[in-house]
Amino acid sequence: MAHATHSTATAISTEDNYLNHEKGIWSWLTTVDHKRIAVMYLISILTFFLVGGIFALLLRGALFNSGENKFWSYITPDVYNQFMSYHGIIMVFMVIVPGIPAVFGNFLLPVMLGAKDVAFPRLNLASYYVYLLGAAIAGSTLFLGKIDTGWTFYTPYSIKTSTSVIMAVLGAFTMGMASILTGLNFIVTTHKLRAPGQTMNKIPLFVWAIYATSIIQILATPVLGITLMLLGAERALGVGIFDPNLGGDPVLFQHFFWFYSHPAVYIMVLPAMGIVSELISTFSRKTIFGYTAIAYSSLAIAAVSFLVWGHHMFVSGQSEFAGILFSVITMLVGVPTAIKLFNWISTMYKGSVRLDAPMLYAIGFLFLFTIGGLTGVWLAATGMDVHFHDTYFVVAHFHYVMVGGTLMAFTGGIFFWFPKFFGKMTNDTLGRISWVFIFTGFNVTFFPQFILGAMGMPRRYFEYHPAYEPLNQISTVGSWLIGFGFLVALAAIIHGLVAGQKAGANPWGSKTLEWQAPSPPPHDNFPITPTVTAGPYEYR
Amino acid sequence: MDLVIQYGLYGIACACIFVPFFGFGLGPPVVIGAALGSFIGNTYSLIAQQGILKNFIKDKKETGNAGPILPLLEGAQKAIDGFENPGSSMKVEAHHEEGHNHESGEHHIIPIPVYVGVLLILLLGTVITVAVAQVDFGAMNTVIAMLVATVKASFVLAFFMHLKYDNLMNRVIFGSGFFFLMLLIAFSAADIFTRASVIKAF
Amino acid sequence: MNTWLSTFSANAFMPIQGTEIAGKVDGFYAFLLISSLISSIILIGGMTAFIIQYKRKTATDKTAYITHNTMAEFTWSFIPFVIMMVIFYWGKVIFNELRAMPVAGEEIHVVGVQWAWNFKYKNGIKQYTKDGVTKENKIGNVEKQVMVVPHNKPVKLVMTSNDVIHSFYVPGFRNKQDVIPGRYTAFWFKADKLGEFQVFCTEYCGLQHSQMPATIRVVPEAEYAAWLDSNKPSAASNDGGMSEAAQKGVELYENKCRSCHSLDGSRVVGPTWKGIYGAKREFESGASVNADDNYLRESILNPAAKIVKGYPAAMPPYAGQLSDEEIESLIEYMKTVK
Amino acid sequence: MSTVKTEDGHFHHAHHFKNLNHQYDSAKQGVWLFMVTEILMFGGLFVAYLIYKSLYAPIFHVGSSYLDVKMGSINTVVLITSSFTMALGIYFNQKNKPKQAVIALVLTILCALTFMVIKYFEYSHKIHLGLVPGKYFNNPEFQQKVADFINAMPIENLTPAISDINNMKKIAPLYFGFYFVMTGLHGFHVVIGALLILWVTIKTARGQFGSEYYTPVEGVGLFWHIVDLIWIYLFPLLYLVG
Repeated sequence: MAHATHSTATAISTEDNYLNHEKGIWSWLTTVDHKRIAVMYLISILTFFLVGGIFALLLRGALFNSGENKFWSYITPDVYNQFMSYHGIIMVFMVIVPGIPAVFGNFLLPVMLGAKDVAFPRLNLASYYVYLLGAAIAGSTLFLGKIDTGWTFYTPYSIKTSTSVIMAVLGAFTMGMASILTGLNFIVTTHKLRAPGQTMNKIPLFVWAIYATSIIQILATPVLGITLMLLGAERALGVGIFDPNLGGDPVLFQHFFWFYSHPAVYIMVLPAMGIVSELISTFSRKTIFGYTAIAYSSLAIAAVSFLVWGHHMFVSGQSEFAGILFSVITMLVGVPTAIKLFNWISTMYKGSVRLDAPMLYAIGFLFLFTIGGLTGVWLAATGMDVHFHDTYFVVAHFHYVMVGGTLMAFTGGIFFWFPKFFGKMTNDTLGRISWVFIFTGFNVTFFPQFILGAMGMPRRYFEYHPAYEPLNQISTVGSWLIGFGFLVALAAIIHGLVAGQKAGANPWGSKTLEWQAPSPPPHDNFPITPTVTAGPYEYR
Repeated sequence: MDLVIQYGLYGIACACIFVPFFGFGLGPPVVIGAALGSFIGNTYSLIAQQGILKNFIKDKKETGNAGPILPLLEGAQKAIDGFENPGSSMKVEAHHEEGHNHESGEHHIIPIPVYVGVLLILLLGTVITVAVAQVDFGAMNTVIAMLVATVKASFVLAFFMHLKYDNLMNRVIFGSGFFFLMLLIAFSAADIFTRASVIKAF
Repeated sequence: MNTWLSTFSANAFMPIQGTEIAGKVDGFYAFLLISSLISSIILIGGMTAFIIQYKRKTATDKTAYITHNTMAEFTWSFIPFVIMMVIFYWGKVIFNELRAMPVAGEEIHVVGVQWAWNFKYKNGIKQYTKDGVTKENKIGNVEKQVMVVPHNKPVKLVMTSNDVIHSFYVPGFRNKQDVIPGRYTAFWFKADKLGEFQVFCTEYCGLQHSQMPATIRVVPEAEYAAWLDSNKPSAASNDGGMSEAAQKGVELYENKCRSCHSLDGSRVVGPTWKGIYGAKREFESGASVNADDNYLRESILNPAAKIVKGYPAAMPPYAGQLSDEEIESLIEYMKTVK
Repeated sequence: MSTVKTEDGHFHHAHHFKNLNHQYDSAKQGVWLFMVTEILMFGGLFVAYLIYKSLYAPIFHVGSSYLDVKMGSINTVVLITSSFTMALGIYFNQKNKPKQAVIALVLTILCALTFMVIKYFEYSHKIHLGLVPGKYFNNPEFQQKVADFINAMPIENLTPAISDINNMKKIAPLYFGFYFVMTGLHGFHVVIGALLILWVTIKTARGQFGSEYYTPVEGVGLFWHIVDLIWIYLFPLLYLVG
């Protein structure tokens, strides 16, 4: 037992836990307990995910055929453009960016560090409400004026369109604020609140991933803030910084935007990598291979991610020199990513692998992320990207990384930590069924899109050339499979909540600190502050 | 190692402030220059503050293996000592060792006269800025104005914001802000000022 | 149906190669495809093998305690690094070729508007879309805007946009370049296959982004010269007794208005201009007015003030974008559209 | 920061910290992290400003001559003084002298108000002249001055971007776009800062701080100095460098 000093924790009765520590809805809404805030985030994010997912299904439905007779006649070009924008905005700003840090980071970071709470508990609650406020402001455009710019808000279209861009960017700005506050909180928590004996090279890899993510959130999000603020000012006053009519440069907007939004890609995927590190080690019951390499590659990815944003702009009218510069630096990101992949796979070597539902999701992550990552290298090569840029190839690539990466890990994380969250087990069979549908459906949906992209089908198209029709139909059918898969996953969660078996403190036999606390943890996480004497993955 | 980070950050912050004003055409050489400068600064700091040179000389003397360059090295060490020791008020960097003691100790309280002195320097800086702006130095106007502003800013940071007496982490955090700002400006400029001009034939 | 989509070249799923560079891109594509296949076989295959071989057998399986292996880690970071540098360099070489503008050759000007491509030749030929893109008039059966270019001769396009960012994409040439308002960007190709090549807009530009049809028709050089000659606009052709102001209005209409307002009475996005001047306008609010100078001016500057019944409030306000003189000339032109 | 003063005059730290010092260090690190985001947010504006200034120098040259250096200088002095009094506010809290601390903090707020009043006069003057961002800009004289300035430039100094005089006249309002956005965002921070100082002043007056615990004063102080720091750069960039 690595953490012998606090094995007493499990012996203590689990009667008093964070769920029943205080009663009533008001005690939830005003709680400063990081675990309750995490649960509130979980509920909000799953709700937004459902909404964003419905938009996705409608989009795929509309793309079922290319002719006049749309699958669903309600969707006209303007409605399609709005749905496309909402799908992007909801999924990016409301689901994937906050997703893993706000839910699992909030719940697990202090527990993994042996702390009683995050460094600034009230700020934590405030950031939740700021996030909800931002979501409400952005969501209000659904009823007032709509939005049809896509999630990228490219000028000058976003200056000219008659939809309510100001409200949408205000919402995104506010959610960015919440993201900054969360990141700030996590950095200070990691620096200052580690348990005695827990040095930086004894923290779990999930904490490393969240830490790297938080650094990106702090450094990148303010630039998004000023960019969106300037866009709002542009529409309200015509300041002219991004408006070519008034002397501005729309390509500068793209620079500013991607200075945030490229690192944001790593805000989305780094925490997922953290989850996968935990899952693979636990379910192979083996020490993680290359702890230091994985930890530092997270930091390396975070640092390099700030230098590569121009690869979104190879054909945007930026100079040839800048394009080549960004291309070569982008290649460097591939190295730490490759290190991580190889290390995870080596962790399974001579292990004892068990394919429970969470592990299946981790395997799914590895499979899909490998494809997503490799096609990323294609897109980073300038000569190839000129052909693929803004085609369905790009759509397929980032869905492989975002959905196949982040959402796979997110769902796997839910199944993995569900016993810790709620003290009950989910039904493993339901979990595996959901994985089969999500994994198969995902490949059926997005693999054809690689081919569509190679054939030259541009993205954000409402109507397309009839030659693209067969593959689009396969893709749409796949989206139904994914939708069904997520419904099954939801059923598994609800079933677990209502009728799940009671879980012990450590049902998976994992070694990290959070499993030494009772399930669900009491209000203060640990009855006695633990002292850490060994690394987080000591499977001997 | 702390020193390296420390001086590196200072070098980077300087580069970030100066690059735009020396003109973007000069950008790459200035960036390289700043990198070199900070490298030299690092090396110097290592030699000066960790006594590498001192130890080296001592070592050589002890083994009696003194080559012909020894007097030269000793001269250099003397020069360094001479530069390091006088209590120059500008040497914000020289005090970082103190920062570590603060994690658990008492908070440093800066006496009022220091604050008054800083206030006077800042006011003087403002007068200089305005006065200099009345004279036309051409392109140097911007450089001078930013130089003065940077000096003023570092006084605010060092004394009003207590960064001089703060721990290393907070300094790294603040420096990283400037560093990433420099990345934004450098790479945006790398695009905007290298674009090929498209000329219409008719 | 064009041949460019239905025939696939040797490389899986890439459109037919219309230029020499397209062949090079496809060679690069093949390399990427094969190297990625090998990488995924190593990664995914290794993973699958480990899952099967090291399946958990008992609840108390002992596992090996391996923390790291510096040599292995160096290997799998250095080899990918080398491969990626090769990929970078190969991509850079092709990119430089795609962007190296020819010195001699034809020059054609391209103007992107919402939602059409306009082409202009040196001798004055203007290839503007005949009608706005209507619902019946879409990709597949539309009479597309055609850019006629010579075979085996470099063609340079100087491109700009009148409103928002568009992107000029020719899959057959494997080339793409954004078209930016207030700035010129360039694009070049040397078509070595005769036939028609599809042009797409790939930068999201609003309502009818997917319906900016255009075709590049590659013809033998002699035929091209003949085409240039026969289509050369005569000096008197666009004059038709119009006042100077109205002629200016034509130019503005072509660039700013045509995509939404037809001249022949057909419905596009906004109301037609046929016989608009003096006609009775009915509004969503129930009011109505005869279209006079003041009404037309207001509708250009602030379209949301009065929305014609049955039409969407889709027009952007042009206040601050058109000078008084330009508005005058547009109204002058409207008077002539009968 | 859920620190409370108990009846015996001592402060209790929040339950998840080891001691007050631990809490102080953590809080301060949090504030510094937030300062980084402030720097980067304003930094975005500075980057845009510098890029356009180097592209369209004449507009910025003529534009800065329209600003009142006297008012700008007074505002600089006012802000620097306020930074000084803010530092004193922290000092007196460290020394357990709440009365003097309150005086210093109130002086800081007064400086902030003075700053905003002067800003108000500057703004109303500009708005009166029609020197406002693009959409509402209405001052042909300014545009003409830009054109005259370019005409007077030696030919070898002209770049393609600025030699198109009509275009330069059209985009001349850009300067005032920058002026209003940069000073507006800064002014917004001054207002927020003043409110925060008011908050710590009230807490100081109620005796809730002392040498053991004054973290909020320190944090607000850091914020206020950042506001000052940004103005130290804004002032020469907008008013003096043309």
